[in-house]
Amino acid sequence: MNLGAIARHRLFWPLVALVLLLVASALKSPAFLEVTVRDGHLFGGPVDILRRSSVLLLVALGMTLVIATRGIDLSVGAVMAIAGAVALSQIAASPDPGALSTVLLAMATALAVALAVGVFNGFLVAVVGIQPIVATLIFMTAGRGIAMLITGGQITTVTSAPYKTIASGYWLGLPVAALIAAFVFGVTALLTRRTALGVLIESVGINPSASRLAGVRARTIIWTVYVICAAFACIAGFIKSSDIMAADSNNAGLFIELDAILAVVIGGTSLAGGKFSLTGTLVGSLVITTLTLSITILGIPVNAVSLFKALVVIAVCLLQSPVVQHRMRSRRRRVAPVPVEVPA
Amino acid sequence: MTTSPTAIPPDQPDQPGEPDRPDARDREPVVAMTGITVTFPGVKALDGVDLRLFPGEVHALMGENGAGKSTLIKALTGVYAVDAGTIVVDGTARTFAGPAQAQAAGISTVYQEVNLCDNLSVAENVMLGHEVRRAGLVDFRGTRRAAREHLRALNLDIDPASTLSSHSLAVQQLVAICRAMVVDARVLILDEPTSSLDVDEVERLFAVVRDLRGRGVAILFVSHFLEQVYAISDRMTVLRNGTLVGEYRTADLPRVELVQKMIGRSLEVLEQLEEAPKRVAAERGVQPYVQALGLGRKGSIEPFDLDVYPGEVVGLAGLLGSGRTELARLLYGADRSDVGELRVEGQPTRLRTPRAALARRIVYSSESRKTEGIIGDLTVRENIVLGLQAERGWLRRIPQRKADEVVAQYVEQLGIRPADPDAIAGNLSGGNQQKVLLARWLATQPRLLLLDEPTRGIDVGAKAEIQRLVAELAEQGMAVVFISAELEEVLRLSHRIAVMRDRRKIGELVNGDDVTTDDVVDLIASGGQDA
Amino acid sequence: LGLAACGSSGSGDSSTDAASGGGDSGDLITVGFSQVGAESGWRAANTKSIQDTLTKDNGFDLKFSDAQQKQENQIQAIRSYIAQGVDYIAFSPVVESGWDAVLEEAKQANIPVILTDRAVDSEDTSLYKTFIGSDFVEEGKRIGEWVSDNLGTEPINVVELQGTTGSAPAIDRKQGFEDATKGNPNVKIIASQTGNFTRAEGKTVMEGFLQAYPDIDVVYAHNDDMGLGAIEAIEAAGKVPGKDIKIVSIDGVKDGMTALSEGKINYIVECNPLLGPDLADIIKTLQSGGTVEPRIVTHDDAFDQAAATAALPTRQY
Amino acid sequence: MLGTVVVLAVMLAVGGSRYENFLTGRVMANVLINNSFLVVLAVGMTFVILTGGIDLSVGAVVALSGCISAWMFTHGWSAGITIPVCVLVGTLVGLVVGVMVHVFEIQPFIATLAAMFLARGLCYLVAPESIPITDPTIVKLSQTRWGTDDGLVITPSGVIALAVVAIAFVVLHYTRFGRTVYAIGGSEQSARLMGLPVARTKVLVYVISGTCAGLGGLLFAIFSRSGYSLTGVGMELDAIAAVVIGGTLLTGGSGFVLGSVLGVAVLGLIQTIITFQGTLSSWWTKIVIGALLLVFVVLQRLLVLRRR
Ligand SMILES: Nc1ncnc2c1ncn2[C@@H]1O[C@H](COP(=O)(O)OP(=O)(O)OP(=O)(O)O)[C@@H](O)[C@H]1O
Ligand SMILES: Nc1ncnc2c1ncn2[C@@H]1O[C@H](COP(=O)(O)OP(=O)(O)OP(=O)(O)O)[C@@H](O)[C@H]1O
Ligand SMILES: [Mg+2]
Ligand SMILES: [Mg+2]
Repeated sequence: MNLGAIARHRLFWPLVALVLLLVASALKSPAFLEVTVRDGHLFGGPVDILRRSSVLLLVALGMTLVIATRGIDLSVGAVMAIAGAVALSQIAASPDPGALSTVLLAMATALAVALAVGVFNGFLVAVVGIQPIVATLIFMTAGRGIAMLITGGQITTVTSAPYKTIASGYWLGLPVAALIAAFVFGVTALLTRRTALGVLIESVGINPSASRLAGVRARTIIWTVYVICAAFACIAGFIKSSDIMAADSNNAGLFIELDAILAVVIGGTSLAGGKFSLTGTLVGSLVITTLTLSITILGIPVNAVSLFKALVVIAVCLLQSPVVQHRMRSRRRRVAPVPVEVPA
Repeated sequence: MTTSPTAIPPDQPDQPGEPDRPDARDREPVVAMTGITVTFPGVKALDGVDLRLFPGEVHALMGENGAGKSTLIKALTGVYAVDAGTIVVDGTARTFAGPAQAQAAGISTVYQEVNLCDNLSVAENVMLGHEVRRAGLVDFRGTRRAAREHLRALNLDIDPASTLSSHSLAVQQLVAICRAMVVDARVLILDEPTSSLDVDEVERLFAVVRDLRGRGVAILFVSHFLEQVYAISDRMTVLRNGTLVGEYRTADLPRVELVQKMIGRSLEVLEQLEEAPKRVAAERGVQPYVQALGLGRKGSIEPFDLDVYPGEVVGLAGLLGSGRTELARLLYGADRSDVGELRVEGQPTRLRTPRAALARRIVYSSESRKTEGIIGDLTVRENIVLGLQAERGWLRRIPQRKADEVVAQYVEQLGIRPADPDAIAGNLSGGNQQKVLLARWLATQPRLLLLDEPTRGIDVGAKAEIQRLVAELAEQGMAVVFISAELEEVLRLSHRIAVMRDRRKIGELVNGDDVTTDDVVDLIASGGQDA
Repeated sequence: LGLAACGSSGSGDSSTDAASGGGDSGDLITVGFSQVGAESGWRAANTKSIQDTLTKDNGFDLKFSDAQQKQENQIQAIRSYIAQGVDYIAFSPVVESGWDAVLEEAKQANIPVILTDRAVDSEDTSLYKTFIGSDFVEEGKRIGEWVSDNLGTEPINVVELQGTTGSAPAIDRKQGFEDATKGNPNVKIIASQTGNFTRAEGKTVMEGFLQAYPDIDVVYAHNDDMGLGAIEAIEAAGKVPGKDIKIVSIDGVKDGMTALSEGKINYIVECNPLLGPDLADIIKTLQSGGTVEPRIVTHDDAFDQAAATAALPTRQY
Repeated sequence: MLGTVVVLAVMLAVGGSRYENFLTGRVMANVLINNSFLVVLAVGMTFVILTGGIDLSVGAVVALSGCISAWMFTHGWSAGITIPVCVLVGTLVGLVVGVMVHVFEIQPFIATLAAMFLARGLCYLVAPESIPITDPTIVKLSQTRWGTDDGLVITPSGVIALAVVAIAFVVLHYTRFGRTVYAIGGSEQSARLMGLPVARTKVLVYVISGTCAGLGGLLFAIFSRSGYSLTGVGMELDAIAAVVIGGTLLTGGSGFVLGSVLGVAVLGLIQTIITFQGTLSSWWTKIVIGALLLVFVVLQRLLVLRRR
């Protein structure tokens, strides 16, 4: 592959941004890129990024599928809060918070609740026919209320070794959180690319009415992606609450939906639905996580954090845009963009 | 006459100096495109093509599906940028940045796929950008009045205030044509305007076109109906595979030669086309595959009875908006019936979704391939196996090998071009998209095939191919419902013809050698009293 | 509108009367309270204290609303209280400025206003009766002084976990700390980043600090939650919070106090959320025609590890 | 939009029967007064959503415009200069977004999200702390009340908001530009092939939304007499919700600006009901907002289906 072709790849600029952020961080703090072995675990900046990006990646994976069907799910943050609240309040109330069985039971309950939220969202979108952004806005607001209801508005703190493992543990020298995310990523990739689910999701996203006429169960598929999205958000909620060993209903996953959508789009999936790229989402998640981390490492002044974030995002988006991509090709040509049809 | 299938015959384009119409010689072409080349990633859609349009002339642009006709039009109107070549309008070289600029230069275009906004009213679609205004503000009453007049010119008596989406595709096509006439254009481009119109509408359109020609407008006309081309055009340019074959005066080019130039093959295909596909009499007495008993849907179609037997082709005849599409959609479960009963192989069945119909081996190929057929961003392969896949469910993916086999078979059989399973379906030419859609349904090996305008926008060769295919499938025992605006085609293929009018089935004819289009037209006109 | 209710209500120490009087709402003092939100455990405790004190049994009819951290909601709520004709309005402003207009409306309607927890910057102090709450600058100062006196005996590197950017507590606590440590050349703030007052972000930012600065001695967290997040980060990096890296913070919520008594935090300045009783007292005083100080600073303790262990069993929040 | 009206009426009836002083002129007037900035935002948002786009930057632009005006006032600029500037700040952000969306073909969601970060970032630079506004013009504007003694009043902000609605209505329905907005929402490709000025319209739509956000920022500054960098967090969602509740389709091409005004009224009423209830804890507040929203959109949806 020649250099030009690489530069034209959809993920080229996000990857460049990723590398630049890493290099800048490493220049500021030379130890940053070192990976060392300590107590049999890997330590260091890159490992840290992997561990930290797990939450965003999980949420963004679900979001990718939802977006591929032309939807959007604003309730992911609330689902994370609910997951943490249900799991931790159950663990806190149990006589033996440290027992594996307690933790598993609590997680199962939380997952059930999260799935119920997903079913609810999917029902509103696929059956009642409410526009996704509003349908999920309902749970974005109410869900956090429910989470706070469960914890009584307090931050529920627990001490439970098995639960702590989720975010802080290591297995085979790698962070458990990253392994969970990698596992879910793998499962999603298998599910969408080894079965026909992926192509059916895309077809529903590109042209819902044609898909229906082609015999695709559009409604079921749309419903399913919201459930999957809620399930992934729930797992992300476990990691987030395990990270601080507390259920912070008000703040867990606050505004993560925006980061997730950003990750999905930087990864090359269009918000208009259709073709999606899980690898792209992975790269997008890494970019955003690294961006957040580098803010601290580079010592960006507090008042300029938002500006810094905006400039990086704008730079990546501009460079990635079809127009700039065209400009950079040696052979320039103007083709009217093929707009995605939106039936009214 | 023998020419190799690949090489372009060295025809001499006629000399522009030669007088064809009395006053053409002293006129400069209003549009002259020379050496136009347009490439898409991986495809050279046009390669050094010339086109000249003269005022007061109808110029036909001919070629097979995918020959590059639409691309040439889009290159002219600035939708696509050209890689090479020049466009001269009124003696000055121009490059349009988009349709808006082309329009400003007096070039008005009706593109192949209906490109209107179906959320707006008919009046607005006709008048957008040219609304009647008073004190800077849009005067809706005046706009509607103006729109109604333009619609009348095409004999289209619809309420200008109704939303566009409430009308059938054919009406939408007429509205699109209307829109192109609103501007006082000096060049009018019509890319397959007649593909879903019936005889009357076409006549009406031609009357308008002749009138415009008389007023000195240059008209570019694309159609796969040879009769129409011969009826209206003065001159034609033939394209093949993105290259120019030549420019001819219509009068000088017999049909046989034209087809030969278009497809670069001998006369075989044309002969096939002329020859009626064999209709094998249905084995009556067998149970009908599908039986509709008083099936209907309020506001869309009155209750009707219809039997379709295996091995039988049932044609649906009727004028625009007579409810043929609605009937087919009820049989497919695309719309839910609210009265009556549907029996599949004698079993009362309720089809709530297309998927349920699919499970009973009933399939429907929609007339509007753009909104209800092709999944634009998916590949040809994915589009073709979509029906099969939907039937199998999401879990059991069709193995790559099987998919490739199926796709290869139909790409070959239907002559889908480019023959690349990984091409994005939305980028195919209109006719080829139609073939892909057909392939999708044939691949599911249905028992009942509902075809709504399957030959819309398909070139002569492919059309013959499809007709033969339908006859063949029926012979093998498939039940087919065939809808087409082209009455001859319906007559040629069907064993039985159900006649529709005003959303009602008014009668049925058993087809035979003695049945002619006039019989059908009479039946429609009489409203079924004598049926 | 509000006058009639004022005139008719009972005098002085009416709490016992009201309790026995039961449901007669004429005797109850209607108080509209607009809370900022429920953004932290501290805030939840604050809300609970107010809801538990201004009860019917104590002679109050509390109208509570949560502004979800939006000033527009709060202004809307106050306008609504005026329309409803409550006797008193109390609120914790989301932000310092921008209250003059609505407070003037309250003043015109003769409804006395009491500010809790956070101040407003109106020049016209007649717009509200009193402001009761902690002094954020003072809190920062007390932390700064403790750090300067106890840890600043040798050169130390301090990292600061700031509250939500632009919020008054974040600005004041930063200010107070800087003022107090200015004179001590040993105390050096090497980095400062916002952790949005949350545990999760506190941890995230602290992880970044630990990557970027190998030689951190002290963490100054603007609230306990961020301090608790920092503890997690420090432990994950294999260091001992409270020893290898000292932690000081503000608030004194239960989790914070527990961590303090366990030695993971070194010093906490309390920011007392239990404003309910004080608020009730002020209203009773005003109701009986008395006057109150325009600024009432709540009593805030400060705890080191020993004091925390002693205080923990009796902590209410 | 009929659905919106019906549900709104139901809400008023229920509120009136449950709470004393609910159905008073003062309360109803407050719904407009307290939400005038949201009305203006929703109007701008309606333009964008009608073309099938979305604008997430408006909340942050409100903050930016407020911060800049507060900053300018404290630095001695006069109202005559400050007021236009803070509206034009919105216009500028809208222009940047429009160019990103149209010229660079960045998806509106992302372009406006970036603009949101950018505007918010600029806020922190301009006004790290909240700045009170004491300018006499602004004070005057915020204090003026026209109307009856029983509270049925209107403020200059309310008048501005209503004027914006009226202008938007005329522009959307009676100008070529407005009709092009609808056409683009129906099908952008068709609109382009029909020779409509798609480019100009798309950019202009974001400019309008930005300008409305700038104006909204001014109204918010009048409303709160301060500039604060954290103002309007999540306000874009309120505006979007109002537009959608008002019956506009997010896919574009269908909707009315008056519907959006009703949408704002619904959100305002939900908030009013909650304060009148007065017993909801913080979490129940969130749950009730969600539940009311749910009831509302489902009812509305059912009404639409019934009419089919
Ligand atoms: N946007 C595009 N991207 C890639 N290929 C394209 C695009 N548009 C057209 N093509 C290709 O260019 C060729 C010419 O297509 P065009 O639509 O001009 O054919 P046509 O002569 O109009 O055929 P039809 O009669 O079927 O309408 C086809 O092979 C088509 O696949
Ligand atoms: N010439 C016309 N004047 C008024 N309305 C029309 C006309 N043609 C079609 N319509 C409307 O279009 C709608 C769709 O009809 P339908 O799709 O069933 O037609 P069809 O028989 O399939 O014909 P075709 O597919 O050729 O348009 C009908 O509701 C009808 O009212
Ligand atoms: Mg074509
Ligand atoms: Mg039809």
